[in-house]
Amino acid sequence: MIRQERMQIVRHKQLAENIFELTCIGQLVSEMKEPGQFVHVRVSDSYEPLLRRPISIASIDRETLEFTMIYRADGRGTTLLSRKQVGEELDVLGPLGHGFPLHHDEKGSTVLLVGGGIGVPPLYELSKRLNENGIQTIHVLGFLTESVVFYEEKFRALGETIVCTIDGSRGTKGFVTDAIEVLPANFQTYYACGPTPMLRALQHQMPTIPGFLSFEERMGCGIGACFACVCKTESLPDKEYVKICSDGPVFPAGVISL
Amino acid sequence: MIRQERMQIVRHKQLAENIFELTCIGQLVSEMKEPGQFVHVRVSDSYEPLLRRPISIASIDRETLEFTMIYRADGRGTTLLSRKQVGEELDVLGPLGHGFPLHHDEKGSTVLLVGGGIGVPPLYELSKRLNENGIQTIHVLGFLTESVVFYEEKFRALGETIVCTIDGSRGTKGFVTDAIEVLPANFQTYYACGPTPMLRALQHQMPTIPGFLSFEERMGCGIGACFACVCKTESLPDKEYVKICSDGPVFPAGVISL
Amino acid sequence: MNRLSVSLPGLELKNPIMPASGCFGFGREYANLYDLSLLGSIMIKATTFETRLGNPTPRVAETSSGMLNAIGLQNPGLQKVLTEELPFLAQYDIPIIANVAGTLTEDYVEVAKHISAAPNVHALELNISCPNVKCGGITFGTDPVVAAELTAAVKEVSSVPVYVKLSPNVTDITTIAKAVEEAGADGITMINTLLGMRVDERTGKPVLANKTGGLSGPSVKPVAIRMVYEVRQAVSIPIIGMGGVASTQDVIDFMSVGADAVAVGTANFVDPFICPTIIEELPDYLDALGVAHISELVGRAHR
Amino acid sequence: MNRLSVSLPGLELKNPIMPASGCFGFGREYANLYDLSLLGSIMIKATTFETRLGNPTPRVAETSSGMLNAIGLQNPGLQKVLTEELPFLAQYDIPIIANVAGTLTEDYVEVAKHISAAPNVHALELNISCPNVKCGGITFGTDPVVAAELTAAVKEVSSVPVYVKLSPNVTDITTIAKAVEEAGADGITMINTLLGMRVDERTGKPVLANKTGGLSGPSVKPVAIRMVYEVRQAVSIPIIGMGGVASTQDVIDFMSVGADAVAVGTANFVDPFICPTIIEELPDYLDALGVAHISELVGRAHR
Ligand SMILES: Cc1cc2nc3c(=O)[nH]c(=O)nc-3n(C[C@H](O)[C@H](O)[C@H](O)COP(=O)(O)OP(=O)(O)OC[C@H]3O[C@@H](n4cnc5c(N)ncnc54)[C@H](O)[C@@H]3O)c2cc1C
Ligand SMILES: Cc1cc2nc3c(=O)[nH]c(=O)nc-3n(C[C@H](O)[C@H](O)[C@H](O)COP(=O)(O)OP(=O)(O)OC[C@H]3O[C@@H](n4cnc5c(N)ncnc54)[C@H](O)[C@@H]3O)c2cc1C
Ligand SMILES: Cc1cc2nc3c(=O)[nH]c(=O)nc-3n(C[C@H](O)[C@H](O)[C@H](O)COP(=O)(O)O)c2cc1C
Ligand SMILES: Cc1cc2nc3c(=O)[nH]c(=O)nc-3n(C[C@H](O)[C@H](O)[C@H](O)COP(=O)(O)O)c2cc1C
Ligand code: FES
Ligand code: FES
Repeated sequence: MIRQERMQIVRHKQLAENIFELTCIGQLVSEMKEPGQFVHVRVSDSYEPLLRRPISIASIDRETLEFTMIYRADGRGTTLLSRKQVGEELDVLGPLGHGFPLHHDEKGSTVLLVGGGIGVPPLYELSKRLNENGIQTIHVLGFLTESVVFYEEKFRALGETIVCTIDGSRGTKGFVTDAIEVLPANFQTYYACGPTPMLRALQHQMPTIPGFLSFEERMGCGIGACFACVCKTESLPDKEYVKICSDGPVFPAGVISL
Repeated sequence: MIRQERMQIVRHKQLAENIFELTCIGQLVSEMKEPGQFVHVRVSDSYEPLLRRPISIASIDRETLEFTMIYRADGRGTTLLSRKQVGEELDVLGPLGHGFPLHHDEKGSTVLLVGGGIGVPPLYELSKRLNENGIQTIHVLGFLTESVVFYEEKFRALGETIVCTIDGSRGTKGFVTDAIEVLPANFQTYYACGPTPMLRALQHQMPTIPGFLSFEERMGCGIGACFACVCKTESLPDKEYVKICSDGPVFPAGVISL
Repeated sequence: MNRLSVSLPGLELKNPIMPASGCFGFGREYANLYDLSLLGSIMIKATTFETRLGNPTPRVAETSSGMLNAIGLQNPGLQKVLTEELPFLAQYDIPIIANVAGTLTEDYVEVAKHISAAPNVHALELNISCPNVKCGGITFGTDPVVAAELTAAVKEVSSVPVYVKLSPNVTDITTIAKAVEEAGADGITMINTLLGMRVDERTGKPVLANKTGGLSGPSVKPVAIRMVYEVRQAVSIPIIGMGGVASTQDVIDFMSVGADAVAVGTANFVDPFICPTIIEELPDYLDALGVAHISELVGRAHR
Repeated sequence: MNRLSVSLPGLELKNPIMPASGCFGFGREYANLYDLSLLGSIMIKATTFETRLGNPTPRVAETSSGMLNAIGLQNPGLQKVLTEELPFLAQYDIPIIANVAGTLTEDYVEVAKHISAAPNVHALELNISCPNVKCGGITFGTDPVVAAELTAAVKEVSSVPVYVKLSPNVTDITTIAKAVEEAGADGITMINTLLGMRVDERTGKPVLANKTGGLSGPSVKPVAIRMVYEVRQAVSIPIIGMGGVASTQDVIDFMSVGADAVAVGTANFVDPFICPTIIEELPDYLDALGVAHISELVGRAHR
């Protein structure tokens, strides 16, 4: 069930250049089920900025009722978010949308997780859960440059992890697709989150491998009511469009026109 | 000279119901000369609320470069102001306007200071300075009710102090004019700050005694450029109107049409 | 006594609060969050005769205390609204206001005829003011003669009262208001969005795929308040006011200048519980103002 | 090379930044804060033939990300502006744009004739769009024929180029823009304020003594950007853009949609140093955009 809650900030720290990790506690966490869902965060009680910001759930601890987001402080809203102090309250609406499927692959199989920039965070909870289910994960994480790399060790603890940067300042040089090119193709499925050009390239690169892609679009309501975040579909016979916020953000590869 | 400075908040405490005392430190204080001047405060870096808030200077310490304001957290802007923490910066423009004259009365004379509600604060610096100059001050301070009374002891330390509340919950019951009615008329001049109806009543009550009144009006710029805060004058031959922010806020009794 | 009840042509409202068209879909999403029967009414998303896919994305952009949208009337079309959406809403004890849109007069007439026959549709809202569609829509809303003709045509076929939704993008909104009143409108809803644009910081190009979009949210409230104030003096039919409502105080303000009921749009995105929260808070506000029934506040700015 | 210099009819500007009329008086107050020669120009407060006392107070009211004003063209009158204000400004090395207002065409013509002869007045800004005066002002700005006639009459007597300031309170701003261009306007300045209202929370009555006022500040920027974008496509004379500018980015945005220079109004009240701050920051912004001269940004939204 979707809830709105003024959650309490219990940890807030900078991970990399402009990249922050924010942990909140509250009942809302008990509703969080699927990795890949997101929350819609109000960064200010004022009308400026007005709209909520969609941020992926990066990890969930249902025992302590804590969850973590990782975000880039870039525009006005996320910069304000980055100034919030531990102990302050945060108005969170969530969990929203449909995440990655957890039962697509069988125990013992190997899957590929591909993240680009601030698309990396939701893959962390996904990887944890897949590994819990006995599925091996290979992680390919693409970043712009060394200074914005985060969670490398955390992913390494869960499985093979290849970091690549566009300028080569860390890991292999190039795009995630370059790294995948040289990867032994022993994975059954791929799961990806990142900028649309990356998703497009992946779908093009792996046309025959089942994939699940998490999309981004500018949002209004975040719950499916305003038609702000629609995407045209390729293949759904009954639906010419889907809403990223409520039908997604995760869709099987091939569904969304790219 | 008028300056704009991001001053540091060094003390901030609640004095009475919704009444706060805020002390800032900064170079700007060295420009503060006359009691009765005010500052124009930006309560948020956002555009909402947009405009600055005019607040009187309640006391000045040019040695420590600290000054104090006392304000009522009432509307949106002052409520936000009340949430500011010690150590935070505050965008202050000032000192603005012309305050009370310090050399109108001779050493040894007795004067009356009349404040109403949040009109009381500027009289505190005034009283200190007059007393420093060897002038005796009688203070009549009017408040709505006991819970919003502040600075009673501070004024008492400077001279005779009569507090009155409209509901009689503290001091004498009634308006400041009721208290003045029963006062021995041994003062040469009166100095007043408070709501316009109070100023009008005072001017009416003491038509033959010289007085100086501090006015309030909604402001835009606070420095005389926008013509938001004008008042019609009664008696200035060359000026049909004055600007509260730059010509005032203090005017001799009789100047402003009341 | 229900201190909040409001009686308008076709509409017996428990309270004067309703979500504005396009900001609440057909209610399904908010029905997951609270009981829709709490609301006075719901103004459903604009319905056109055929299915509409709307504009390309991005469709929204944030502005200072507001947002721009260029959804472009995306909706499943009359048939689906009649067979799927309205029946879903029938389970809630509220009258529905159906927002009707189109390109040509015939489109409006066709939709109005059928949708007004749905049992839970108690009023129509003629959307002659959507700034995000190429033809129709906005032009109807800026020319008093065309607006009046459309109103008359729809009145003829509608089996429920017809409210006309006015555009703020006009030189004199009272002319349009008077024209639709004379043409038989039972009420006015106002305002739709102000036409605006935002450009990308880096490229300087419009952020919205549609280039321009409709401005809504708290930033437009002063314009909406002024227009309701003006129209209240120009016509005698009821007004449902909207534009930037985000708090209980905003509702009081709209009623003060002459709105008989108030719709909440953009604020639903910021606080999805805003409508029930306002409804809950209203009685305390009435107490503070010393008012027994909310209708006493209507038009007090003019007294 | 001066990367910020802009050449407009009558105006050789060091940079395209100037305070908007009514938000800077006649410069005296800001002259206490910084050297006015830093500015591209100054648009002085509206000047009328006779002294004007303006509207009763309250004259301003805050709104979400904006403010309403109803000053009512208070100014000392043509004579004093000629003998006291303009000579004061002559000590600064900047061309002045004189904002001209009136009630009848003759008033405008009279003021234009004399004020355009002042040595430091390099252009006129015809204020046909002030929403806060009873007659004249706003009506000139909403009727293309009247606007054109006034423009032609003023052009005839003015010894400097004439810019016409447009009102946003119209159905189609391009019609007015085209009309004044055809009538001989040398440039357009836009936008003046949007007509709005705020009511008192307790009484429900208008806060401003004048009841309605002009909305300005960041909340109106999307409307202003859209209108400059539209007018840029409709006319070929230069545009000085304004409406909600409060940052260097805002200046870039206005130039992107087609403004040749940009005026800053309300933001001067929020940050009295905003104009020199923007001028100082602009070169860094040009660097970040990889642009050698600011004029390269003009109209890039249309390319
Ligand atoms: C489902 C989903 C999950 C996301 N998860 C994350 C995450 O885990 N970490 C993270 O750092 N970012 C994430 N994003 C992107 C994040 O929402 C934007 O970076 C953020 O909204 C930008 O806000 P701002 O205040 O910094 O920027 P501003 O420029 O102030 O934003 C202005 C407006 O544009 C919208 N906007 C701007 N950029 C984007 C974008 N890329 N996608 C959607 N809306 C945008 C904002 O929400 C706001 O309404 C996610 C986006 C979506 C849709
Ligand atoms: C010269 C001067 C000195 C002042 N000194 C003090 C002081 O020492 N302590 C104190 O508590 N108050 C003082 N005030 C009043 C104070 O400025 C207002 O109470 C305050 O601006 C209200 O802001 P808000 O955010 O609480 O209210 P809001 O309702 O959010 O204010 C909205 C707008 O109205 C203006 N406004 C509202 N009330 C007033 C008012 N009474 N006078 C002027 N503008 C108003 C605000 O500045 C703002 O622009 C003074 C006012 C003036 C003009
Ligand atoms: C995303 C969005 C979609 C809208 N769709 C419609 C619509 O379909 N029909 C209509 O009449 N108005 C539509 N509107 C306008 C609103 O109903 C309302 O008139 C306007 O937004 C002003 O109110 P607000 O400031 O409370 O949002 C839409 C507004 C938004 C923000
Ligand atoms: C207090 C105030 C006074 C104004 N006076 C005038 C005026 O005298 N003449 C004029 O043409 N515009 C006047 N304007 C309008 C501004 O010049 C400008 O067009 C408008 O405020 C939009 O810009 P902004 O959002 O940057 O303030 C005034 C605006 C304000 C806020
Ligand atoms: S954001 Fe409103 S439908 Fe997706
Ligand atoms: S507040 Fe602008 S002139 Fe006084």
